[in-house]
Amino acid sequence: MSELSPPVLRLSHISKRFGALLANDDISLTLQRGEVLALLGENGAGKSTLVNILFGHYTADAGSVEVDGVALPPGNPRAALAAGVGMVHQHFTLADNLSVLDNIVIGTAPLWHLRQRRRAALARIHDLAGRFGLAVDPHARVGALSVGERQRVEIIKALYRGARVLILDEPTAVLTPQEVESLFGTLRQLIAEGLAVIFISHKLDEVLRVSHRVAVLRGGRLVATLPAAATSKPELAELMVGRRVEMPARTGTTATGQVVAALDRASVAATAGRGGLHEISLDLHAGEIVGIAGVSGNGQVALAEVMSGLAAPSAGRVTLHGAALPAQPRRWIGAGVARIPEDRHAEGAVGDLAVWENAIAEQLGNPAFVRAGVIRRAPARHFAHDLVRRFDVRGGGIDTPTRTLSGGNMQKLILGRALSVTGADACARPRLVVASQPTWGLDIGAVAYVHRQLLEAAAAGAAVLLISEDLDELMALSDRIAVMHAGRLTPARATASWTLGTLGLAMAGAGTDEGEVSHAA
Amino acid sequence: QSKIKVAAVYTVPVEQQWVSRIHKALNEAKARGEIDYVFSESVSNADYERVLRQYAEQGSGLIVGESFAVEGAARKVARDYPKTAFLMGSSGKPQAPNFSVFDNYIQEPSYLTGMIAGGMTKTNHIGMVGGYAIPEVNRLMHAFMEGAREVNPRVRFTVSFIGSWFDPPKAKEAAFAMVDKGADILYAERFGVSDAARERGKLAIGNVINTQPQYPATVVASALWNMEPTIAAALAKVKAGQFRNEDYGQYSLMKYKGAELAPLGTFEGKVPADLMTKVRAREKAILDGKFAVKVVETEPKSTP
Amino acid sequence: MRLEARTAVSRTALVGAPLAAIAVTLLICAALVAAAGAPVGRAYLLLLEGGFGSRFAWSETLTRATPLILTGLAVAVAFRTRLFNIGAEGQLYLGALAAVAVGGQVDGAAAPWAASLPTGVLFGAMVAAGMLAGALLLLLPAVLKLRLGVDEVVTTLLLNFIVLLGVSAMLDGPMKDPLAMGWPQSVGLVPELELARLMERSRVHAGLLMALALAALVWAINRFTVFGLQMRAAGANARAAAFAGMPVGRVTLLAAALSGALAGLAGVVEVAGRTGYLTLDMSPGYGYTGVVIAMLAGLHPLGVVASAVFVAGILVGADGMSRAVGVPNTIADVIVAVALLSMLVATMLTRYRIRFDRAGRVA
Amino acid sequence: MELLDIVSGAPFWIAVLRVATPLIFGTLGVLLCERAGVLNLGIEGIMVAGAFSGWLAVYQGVPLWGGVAVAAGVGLCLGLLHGWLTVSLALSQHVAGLGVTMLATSVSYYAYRLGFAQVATPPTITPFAPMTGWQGVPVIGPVMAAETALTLLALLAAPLLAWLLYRTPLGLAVRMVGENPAAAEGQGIRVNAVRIGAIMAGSALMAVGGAFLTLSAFNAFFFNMINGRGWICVALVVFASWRPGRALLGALLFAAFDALQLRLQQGGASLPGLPALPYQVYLMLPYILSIVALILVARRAAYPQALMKPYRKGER
Ligand SMILES: Nc1ncnc2c1ncn2[C@@H]1O[C@H](COP(=O)(O)OP(=O)(O)OP(=O)(O)O)[C@@H](O)[C@H]1O
Ligand SMILES: Nc1ncnc2c1ncn2[C@@H]1O[C@H](COP(=O)(O)OP(=O)(O)OP(=O)(O)O)[C@@H](O)[C@H]1O
Ligand SMILES: [Mg+2]
Ligand SMILES: [Mg+2]
Repeated sequence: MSELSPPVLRLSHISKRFGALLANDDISLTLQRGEVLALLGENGAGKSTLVNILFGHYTADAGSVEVDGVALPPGNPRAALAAGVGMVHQHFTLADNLSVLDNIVIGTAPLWHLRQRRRAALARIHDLAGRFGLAVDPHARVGALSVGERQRVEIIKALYRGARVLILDEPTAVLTPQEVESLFGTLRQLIAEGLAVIFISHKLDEVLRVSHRVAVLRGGRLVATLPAAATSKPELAELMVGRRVEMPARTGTTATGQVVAALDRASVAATAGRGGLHEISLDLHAGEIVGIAGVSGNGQVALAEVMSGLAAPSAGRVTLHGAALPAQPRRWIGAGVARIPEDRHAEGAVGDLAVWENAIAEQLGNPAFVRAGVIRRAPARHFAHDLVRRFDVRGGGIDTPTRTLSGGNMQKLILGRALSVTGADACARPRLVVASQPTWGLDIGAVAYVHRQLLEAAAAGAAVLLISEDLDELMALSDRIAVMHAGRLTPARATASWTLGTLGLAMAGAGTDEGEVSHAA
Repeated sequence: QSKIKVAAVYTVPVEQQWVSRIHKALNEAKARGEIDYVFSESVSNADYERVLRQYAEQGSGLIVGESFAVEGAARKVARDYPKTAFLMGSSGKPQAPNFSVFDNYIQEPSYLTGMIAGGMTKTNHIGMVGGYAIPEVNRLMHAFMEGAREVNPRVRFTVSFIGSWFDPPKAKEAAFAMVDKGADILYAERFGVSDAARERGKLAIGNVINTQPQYPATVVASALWNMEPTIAAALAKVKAGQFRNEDYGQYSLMKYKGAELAPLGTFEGKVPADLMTKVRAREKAILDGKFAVKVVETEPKSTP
Repeated sequence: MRLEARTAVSRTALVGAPLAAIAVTLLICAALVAAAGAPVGRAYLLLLEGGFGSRFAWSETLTRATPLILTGLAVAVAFRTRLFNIGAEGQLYLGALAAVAVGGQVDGAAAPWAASLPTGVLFGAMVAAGMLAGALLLLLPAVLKLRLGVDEVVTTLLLNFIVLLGVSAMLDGPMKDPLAMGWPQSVGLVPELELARLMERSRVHAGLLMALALAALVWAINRFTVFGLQMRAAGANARAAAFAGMPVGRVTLLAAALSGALAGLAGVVEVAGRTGYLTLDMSPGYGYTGVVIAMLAGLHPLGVVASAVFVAGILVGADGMSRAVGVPNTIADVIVAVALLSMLVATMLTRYRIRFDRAGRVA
Repeated sequence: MELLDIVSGAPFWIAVLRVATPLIFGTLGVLLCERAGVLNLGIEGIMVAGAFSGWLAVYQGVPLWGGVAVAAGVGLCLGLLHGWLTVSLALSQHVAGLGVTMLATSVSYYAYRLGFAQVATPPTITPFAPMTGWQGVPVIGPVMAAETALTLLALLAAPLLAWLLYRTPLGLAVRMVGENPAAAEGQGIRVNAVRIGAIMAGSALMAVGGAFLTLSAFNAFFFNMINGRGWICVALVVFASWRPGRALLGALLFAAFDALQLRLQQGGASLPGLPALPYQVYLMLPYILSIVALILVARRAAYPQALMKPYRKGER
């Protein structure tokens, strides 16, 4: 990579305003052939906005984008594609009901052509898959693919058009460690062939591993551009957040209390799109955090559903303080179970409701907020104000539609709501916290915040079930860890007895055979 | 002398057979310079009362309309404007002091067309397509069937209703289905039926209006409704200041030329002479008051 | 061309948009009026006068608005919960039929079982029956949607036809008024059950008060109650609502019942307030117009009242105008349709601005 | 048994095809719109406008196929209006559709009244003639010989649309914008252009369906003559799970029920096993069976994922 060669991509003085908010403020960047540029920043710093402008999804208010010295017309993805820019969006943009092939070839032939050259397309996809290690069945329906496979389809989509600049917006946020590895393998392959890559991620380790240069955004401004080799995690974190970030960690072993919740050979049938559970047994004690590791799709969703009161086990027992509860979320909430769902947009909050309405959504039976079916607005709004303050939910006030909150702030709202339910049966604090992937897509500051809340909940005597694919997170927070594979669960063992290696092996299926599970308790 | 201000309020468009007859009679009176004529068509049930009131307020001397589904409202308005003459198509009774009624009492020529149909059918099968089974339709159908039976006791009838006043394609389908079942003469209560008959080379009998000009080789005979006598009678009363609550129904009878068997026209000579003799005899008997066509208003059914 | 959300909506825009929409409507329809050779200025003056210009005009407009408020509310409630009820027309007719079944005369007097009841009780029973009938009719598509995923747009639409044919069969059969000379209409209501007139020599009846009260009630439900919150939540994101412990199925069914009941009540009110008996042509599409009204109102219950009066005024005024200047009376429907579309566009432009990108290409 | 007699005769199938023709056009039109992600409740009005404009053109001396073209052109314009409202301006698709229906219907009636103020009987034209040339063809000959060219066109339109949707880049683009407009945009498809184009083409099909009623099934224009046929098409598309082949099948099935209904009704008391039901019950039959059919297919129905979701560029 020569400093003198002209850049493939040049962003000059990009500014973009959303109403009152300046999402991008005079940002200028360049990208060289064969270079990986990491884009860092807190949630809402303006990363996605910038790359969306670059690709033509958004139209910048000012500034220009040049590819190979030629300016792109603004707001025109077709032009960007034609100039060799490929983009993998933060949220996948694939049509679930169409085949992989259809998703890839769409837009590559003029619309008025009467035939699709499917055979040639298949050959090309096959070739790309082989060259870059992106195995995927072109005839599969996208809706039936795993997250990792979809990611591969997205990358093939870009490569199929001969992209020379590839933008990856948080590609690793929902990938398993194995999938991340294979993605990085592909990336290395790509830059070897001369592609230039913009890579957005909140995971600083990854950033330092794959990128050549790092650009940090804060509040829409470019605050620094540094060579990856000359920086460190703490430095980057501080640049992003503007202050030092302390990652909280477990403070030694907590004395565990009585059993709060217990699964006894609980099974759940698999349904389309989610794996089942097979005779799972697990005890959760007051004051401890139990981590569940596993590659997604191995039954974590079913486990979270059972522990959130959304589904009943088809066999076996699930008890809370020794008693079984019906699968009604209301009853579980009332019994002091704080639930943090995996998908905050789909399950965690109703985007169209105001923040204060979402804040009390789990307590519509609570006489403090509701009398005779009528909402007592004053106490309810007071509660929401308090929640927003205590959990540092930023972005508008309590009357703004929840959908406009960034992911991190929405997560804080959900966390705050779950942890502040004062149950009907007079439990002032949650007794059980069920957290599924609580830090997906969050920036480092928000992650630290969520971790601190979970630790505090445990310290206050709650049992915490932490379902996560982030092994670092599990190792940092959990007292005990169990691994899920194919709907079965290993016994939960003290965190110290696991290593990243043994965890990985267990996640791949070793050690969860019938014999060991059956006497787990 | 000053013209009488006449307003008409119709619930359907003026092409609709029934209303077209009233519209025609009033237009003729207007052409003769007897009246000032204004009208509203397709007036919905919800608007009917208001439109009546507005015409009454504007000083109409005579208001003509069809109050079948808006009986209550129309009578209320009439009570509120006792100086205005109301002449309403209605199945009900006149109402003092100023609400008169009329109806399409053309069962007599219907009977006669029935005779012609009964005599002309070769398959002894007649098809009848109606919009809705309402009295105005039913009594004509019954008279027609009676007439056909008189000359041809073996004749069979297939009756169906299409549940719409304005769906000629559907009426046509119903008629086609009847032809497929063997009917060779169709009683055309709706637009579309004669069309089906023409396409299949069958015959049709017209009703209320004369559609023979459109279907010269198809429409054998029609039972015509002439509103002119009714309108003339009412106008005369209004002019004389003697309009009261009366039943003008009789003016739709053949005796008053309110109804007639349309001229055979293109079918002159094609209807067997002996049959026409019988028909003419019956016609005379009716005019002489020696024969009364029975009025039956129940829903007609296909013969088993 | 693309849309960009506005951050602040100015008050002038909020007031100006509907006015601009009305202006555009009048401009477009002026062409049609002129095409008929009528004087445009006078036509519009007459329209205004006929809809809002006199006591009589107001009484007619309000009479016409009464059922529209109720069907508009019915649609607003259902649409809020993302239950696309296009079947208010059918619910209205079934409600009317039920009202007649309960409050209809038998041999010129109240039915034997009802004769001994106090009028108030019988009235209550009649209203309840109508609302229940409407509610049950919408519950069918709602249950089909919840349990089997059957699209409710289509089922409610089809049910309109079925109900109308069913009513037709009833009016031809068991519920036919034997005194109606064979004409398919129901028996009349017991006279005591008819709604009181609000103004002398006019048709405005107490049904208007019922409609207004219900608009206020629905507004209060939406704004103050748990049920209102749950309806919005279930409509916006059923999964998240269920996760938070809301009984989504029950809420949807209750909303459906409320919506159907409101439309059913529209039928009751028309029979008891305006016609006195049921015929097949009683409603000039109140149910479908209800959709228009609810959307003009942005699904807001109080807005429903305003837009119902507005639409009713146009219908009434334009109808009279068409007669006075001699243009075809379908001009009323044209004006309402154009007004609806321009109002939709105008209100959208208060929330969004249209930007033409520098590329200039209209995508 | 009588039912068997009815169904086995050529006349029955002739009727079925004739009744089905406007429904086939309409259903394919709705299908195309919905495949692109837009509900088009404007259909009822667009069919009225097609019926009126096609008829008017022929009445003014334009040849029959010219009338069809005029109807299609009017459909294109109304489709453009609906597309502009629902796609460019992203307005509620239900309401825009009902608005288009109101507008197209009322303007058609208005224009008809202006042109034909004082008519006693509706003015007529000479409609399409049956394709008697088919007479000699075995099996389908006797049926097709009684139909007009528009029916043939309708029958051909279904496989043509299927081919377009599943075999051409344009069809893929239409399906893609109906499934995930953001994805289509990301692949360089101009989402709004494709959507509006699909709505226009679909609306043209609807209008031709309406024109069939005035140019082939009958020879004059009437108020209210579409009589709810458009709404039936909206139902048929769901029944068809958005597949052209099944749409054709659905329209034929509905038409078969309708044709059968007329014949059963006419059977009167003579039909063994069936009591003498009010005629309204027979008229209800096709609608009831439609709902039953919808219930049966509901589980399998694969909605275009973006149906009824407006796409605003640059907004999440
Ligand atoms: N479509 C939009 N409409 C309005 N405001 C927007 C829109 N997209 C982004 N913003 C604003 O721009 C800011 C930057 O958003 P952007 O999506 O670029 O953040 P990001 O850096 O990608 O965050 P994350 O790490 O969460 O993905 C946000 O805080 C938000 O206020
Ligand atoms: N419709 C909208 N109006 C206003 N702001 C929006 C809108 N949609 C998104 N935003 C803003 O865009 C920013 C980024 O949104 P985005 O959904 O990318 O958040 P995120 O943190 O990346 O969440 P996640 O990755 O968990 O989905 C947020 O700050 C949010 O305020
Ligand atoms: Mg982002
Ligand atoms: Mg994010």
